[in-house]
Amino acid sequence: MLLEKATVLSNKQIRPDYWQLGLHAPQIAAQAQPGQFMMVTAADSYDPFLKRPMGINIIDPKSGFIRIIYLVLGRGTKLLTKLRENMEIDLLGPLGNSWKVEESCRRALIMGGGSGVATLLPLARELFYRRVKVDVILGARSKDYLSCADEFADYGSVIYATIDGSAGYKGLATDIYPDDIRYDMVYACGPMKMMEKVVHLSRKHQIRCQVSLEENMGCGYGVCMGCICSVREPDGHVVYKRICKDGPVFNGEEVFW
Amino acid sequence: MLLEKATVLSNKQIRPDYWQLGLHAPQIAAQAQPGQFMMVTAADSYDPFLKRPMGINIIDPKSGFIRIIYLVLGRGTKLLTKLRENMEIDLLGPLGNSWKVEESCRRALIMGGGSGVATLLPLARELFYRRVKVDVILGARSKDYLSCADEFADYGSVIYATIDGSAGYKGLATDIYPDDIRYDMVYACGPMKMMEKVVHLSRKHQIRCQVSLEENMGCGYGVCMGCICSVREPDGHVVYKRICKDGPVFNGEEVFW
Amino acid sequence: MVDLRLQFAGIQLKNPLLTASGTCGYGRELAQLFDLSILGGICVKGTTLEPRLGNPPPRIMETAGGLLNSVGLQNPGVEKVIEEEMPFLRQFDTAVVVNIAGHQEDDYRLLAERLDSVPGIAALEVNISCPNVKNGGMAFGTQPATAARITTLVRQATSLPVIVKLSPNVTDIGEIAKAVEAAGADCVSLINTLMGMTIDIEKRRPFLANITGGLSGPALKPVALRMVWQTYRAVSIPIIGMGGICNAMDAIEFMLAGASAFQIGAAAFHNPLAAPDILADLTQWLDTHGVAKISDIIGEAQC
Amino acid sequence: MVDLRLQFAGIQLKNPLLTASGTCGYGRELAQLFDLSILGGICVKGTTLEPRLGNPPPRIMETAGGLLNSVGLQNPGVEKVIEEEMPFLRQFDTAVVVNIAGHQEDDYRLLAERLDSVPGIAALEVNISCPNVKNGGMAFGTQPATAARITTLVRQATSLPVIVKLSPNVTDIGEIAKAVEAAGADCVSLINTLMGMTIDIEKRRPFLANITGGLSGPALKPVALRMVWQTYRAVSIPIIGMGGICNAMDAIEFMLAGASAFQIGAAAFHNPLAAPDILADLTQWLDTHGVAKISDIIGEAQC
Ligand SMILES: Cc1cc2nc3c(=O)[nH]c(=O)nc-3n(C[C@H](O)[C@H](O)[C@H](O)COP(=O)(O)OP(=O)(O)OC[C@H]3O[C@@H](n4cnc5c(N)ncnc54)[C@H](O)[C@@H]3O)c2cc1C
Ligand SMILES: Cc1cc2nc3c(=O)[nH]c(=O)nc-3n(C[C@H](O)[C@H](O)[C@H](O)COP(=O)(O)OP(=O)(O)OC[C@H]3O[C@@H](n4cnc5c(N)ncnc54)[C@H](O)[C@@H]3O)c2cc1C
Ligand SMILES: Cc1cc2nc3c(=O)[nH]c(=O)nc-3n(C[C@H](O)[C@H](O)[C@H](O)COP(=O)(O)O)c2cc1C
Ligand SMILES: Cc1cc2nc3c(=O)[nH]c(=O)nc-3n(C[C@H](O)[C@H](O)[C@H](O)COP(=O)(O)O)c2cc1C
Ligand code: FES
Ligand code: FES
Repeated sequence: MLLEKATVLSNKQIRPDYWQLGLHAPQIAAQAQPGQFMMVTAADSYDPFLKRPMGINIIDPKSGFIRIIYLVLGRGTKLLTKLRENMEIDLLGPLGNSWKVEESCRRALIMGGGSGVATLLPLARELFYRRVKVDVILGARSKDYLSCADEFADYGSVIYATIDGSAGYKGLATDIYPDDIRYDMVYACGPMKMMEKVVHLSRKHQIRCQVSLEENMGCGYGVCMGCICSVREPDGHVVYKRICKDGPVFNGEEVFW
Repeated sequence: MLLEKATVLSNKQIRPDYWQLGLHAPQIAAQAQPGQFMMVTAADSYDPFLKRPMGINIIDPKSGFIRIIYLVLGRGTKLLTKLRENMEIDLLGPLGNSWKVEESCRRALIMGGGSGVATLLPLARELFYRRVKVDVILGARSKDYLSCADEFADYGSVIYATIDGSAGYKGLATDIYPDDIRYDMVYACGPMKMMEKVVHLSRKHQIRCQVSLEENMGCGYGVCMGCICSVREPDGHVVYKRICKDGPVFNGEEVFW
Repeated sequence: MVDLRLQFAGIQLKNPLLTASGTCGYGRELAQLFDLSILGGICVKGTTLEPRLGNPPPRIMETAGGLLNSVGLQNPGVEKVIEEEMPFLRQFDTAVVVNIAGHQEDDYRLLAERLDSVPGIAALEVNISCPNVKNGGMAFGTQPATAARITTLVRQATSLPVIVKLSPNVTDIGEIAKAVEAAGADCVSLINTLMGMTIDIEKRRPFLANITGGLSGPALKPVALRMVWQTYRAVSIPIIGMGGICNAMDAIEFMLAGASAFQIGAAAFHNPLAAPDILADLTQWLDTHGVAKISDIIGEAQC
Repeated sequence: MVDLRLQFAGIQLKNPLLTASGTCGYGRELAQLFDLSILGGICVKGTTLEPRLGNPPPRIMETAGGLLNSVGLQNPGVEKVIEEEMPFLRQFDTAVVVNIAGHQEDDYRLLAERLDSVPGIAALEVNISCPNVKNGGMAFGTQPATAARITTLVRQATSLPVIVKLSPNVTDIGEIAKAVEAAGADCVSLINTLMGMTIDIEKRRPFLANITGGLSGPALKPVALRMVWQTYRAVSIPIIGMGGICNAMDAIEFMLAGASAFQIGAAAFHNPLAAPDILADLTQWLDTHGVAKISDIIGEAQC
């Protein structure tokens, strides 16, 4: 974890509401692991006051390149769209734990929805390089909202689910969860409802799964106890864990929905 | 008074700490009179919360061009420096009264100091077009801080006073107030101390004078009663007047220092 | 299209937006920017029996997300307001609320009596919460007993609806609200400004000549909203909410928390067109969300 | 170069900057960003007798110029703090202040007794002002009598310096400060958070699961500074000031208003390096202004 002044290489709209921010941040790029995130602000002011958590979508330690894909939602992300080439931005990162990839893993399923897709791309790449066979299911509102689909295709087979049916299956990503394949691991990031469903389906098929959670954050680095989720300990006790420090990736089974 | 979305034509540093902002604001340019000001913000946020009062340095009703010269001081003006060509900015203006130029005026003295110089330039121009002979005394910390000097020279004779002696007279602008000339009017804008001195000197020489005052403003258009100064009424009573609405220009004699 | 009309505490409003006292003068300047008749109402500057100069400058200092003011009730006095400002305000189809303030308790009675028969006044707003005057002001509004006493005085002196404006500088706003309700207030409005200060570190003295000032603006919105929520649970008279409202979403929060109407104050410094902008966005939001009558959302936030 | 050392209320500090309780955990995470030994002190997360889960999520919401939190004293309990966190903190050359909080009055006595002999504690900070717990917390800090009673309990149970942390959610903070001074407090720290709330207008319910939360950050700085100013005039024990301090200038304002030292809280969310940055800028400002000893500026603002 460190605070780095990154230089903006590019910042452009790629989908309705989705933007892509390319940064030169060599120190963070050197350390970041798939699934980790950063705290980001574009404001030189006390409003917005808090930094925004953003997953890392591309990590290139060699060139120091880092990419974020962000959904424009409220004030903080709106300000991000004002960044132009060569401007500077403070990043705190890399933060949190990362997707766990086990040596024994041969085949994995990645399920992404909404802005959660972004943090799964470096995982797909990692799995690919580790010779894990990867299936990817991406869910979105419509074709226009599918992001990174082409890039995922470099690392595995990709299928889509869109609510309006404009691309792939018409419906939810979880509707096309492959019942017949014995994955070694399922990785999911997306809306809470989707992840809960994925955990449920995986449990049914006795496949382990990992999910990346979101919660409003004060600090992003573990000091404020703001970003907790309920986790069931092996002894059955439910405890609160910090998403920013103990997560954002949790074993699906331990999350108490 | 109206709220206009102006387009930034240029924004550049012209002196240490001084910037010049060129705007396309046809509606305000069509109405503004020398001495009037605008309320300006560069922030798309609640911090800074208030707009900043800024005098108008060039008014060109034909082309819709307006220019501001601003001293970078605190958070608001620092944000102004981030404006780039083609960006938009909200202006509220034109605000306040204006310099009064009497028909009978034949010869006038303009005394400007610091950031107060900016609002005197359109006055000099107006006087020039009305065939008033204009003498201008500009005071600054040093040569580097003298702004608009060349432009004033188009409208009258200009002399300088700098504290470090790097241009013109070494000392204060008020030190070289011409004792021997019977001006019809003295116009002053600059630090409070300077304007007080000008009023004092003018009274001594029985010359009328006008000063443009500054005070922290809440609204800038007369609703909050935040920006008052003490004015002595003809009957001797001291009342509070709003600088933003009843001013910023006051007769030097009526201001109660 | 949503029906924005409201009727409560004997006050009729064409919509829930009023401009807050001290932030809209007597309407003359705003009238240059938009038609005042679009407003639900306008609460004029705090009016006293005699003309008041108010506090010396500086009176305004910006803070993070807001500002401090120490104007201290500068106003021309009730007679001039009746003679010069009321005729102007009567031109508009909007509810005129006169905000009254006193140095001593009896001032409130005298003001209420004097204004009772003046045409064109929709209600009196009793300011017992101004943090910027030495005598009276906030001191009246932080003790339930005094707050109640002044409410009774005004209630007995006028047949106009009486809105009591509460101070946030208290331990328990519900307690004060209950006291003024029991004393006959038709409505409470809250919050006035929170007392704050700022220091000029170069000069080593408080920046405002009055030392302290009142904080307003979005910075204090969470505190104001909490107080509206608490007051809604403490009393059954209607509430006019305010404190940092700068956009339609803010306004909806206040109404969901229990406000029957809302005022906007400092917002008009940030954006002089805040009132028309908020009205437009509010209407659109309510329409999009299928709200038929604005009154349907009052106090509708559940927990 | 300015001498930043301070000594007051039996506490020795290498400089006036402490990190505020609940915003720096137990130091482990900040230690990854800078050497904790640069700090004047560190106030650990509010510690209770038994482990506490705190409130359900969501616990954090941003507001203009600040944030609301409703963490509700999540902590592992005093025994774990002594066993697991104190050894870590003792490695650093900085004053460790343990912030204690109870459900009932006697909890404070038990906590103070338990911590009395634990090595490496510079002082206890008695939190009678947490707005986010149902029993105890702020309820203790808004009544002079209860505040005084808890102060006495702690004072009698420990030989450590006792700092009482005051709530801003009161009508008269000077009154509470006087009560705890009379009850034996060595020092007061203020302010804790202001109670606020925010509503999710789409879901029509309070955004925070706990309904209300505590406001911190620059938004409330003017209120905090005013309270420090008032408290400085009310008591003669030293004051540790806090509330929205985000830069060296803010910190100087608090010291000029009467604070002997200051804490930074939410600033560390906006800028994780706030502590080292403020210390560097503070030193530079004091040097440029020819201040020989930091203690020379305490309470120096005149009006
Ligand atoms: C670990 C993590 C990784 C994330 N990665 C990405 C990503 O790669 N791309 C992407 O588009 N989004 C991502 N998000 C969500 C993103 O942080 C929010 O969309 C963003 O903070 C919204 O800010 P805003 O200013 O637009 O919204 P506002 O509504 O103005 O935000 C107000 C406050 O709520 C918080 N907030 C609002 N929505 C969320 C949310 N979903 N999660 C956490 N905090 C929220 C904001 O951070 C801020 O503090 C991630 C969230 C987490 C926790
Ligand atoms: C009628 C009028 C015309 C002006 N014209 C010019 C001009 O043409 N060029 C120029 O450089 N400056 C001008 N000023 C001064 C300018 O408004 C301030 O320098 C500016 O507001 C400082 O803002 P900031 O954010 O940099 O400082 P900050 O210190 O961050 O400002 C904090 C608050 O104090 C107010 N403030 C600080 N200094 C002044 C001041 N001198 N006058 C009024 N408010 C102040 C700010 O507006 C803001 O509300 C004028 C002021 C007035 C009243
Ligand atoms: C400059 C200024 C002057 C004010 N004057 C008065 C007043 O005369 N009477 C009054 O009751 N409230 C007065 N107020 C308080 C406002 O009416 C309102 O209660 C407060 O500002 C909170 O709302 P806001 O955050 O929307 O501004 C004043 C506020 C400001 C900013
Ligand atoms: C997330 C969070 C948790 C907090 N937890 C505690 C706590 O456990 N004990 C306590 O006394 N104060 C707690 N506080 C209050 C701070 O210590 C401080 O008093 C307050 O935030 C004001 O300072 P600031 O504006 O600099 O943050 C907490 C504040 C925040 C933001
Ligand atoms: S956001 Fe502060 S602990 Fe996670
Ligand atoms: S700034 Fe509001 S009246 Fe002048």
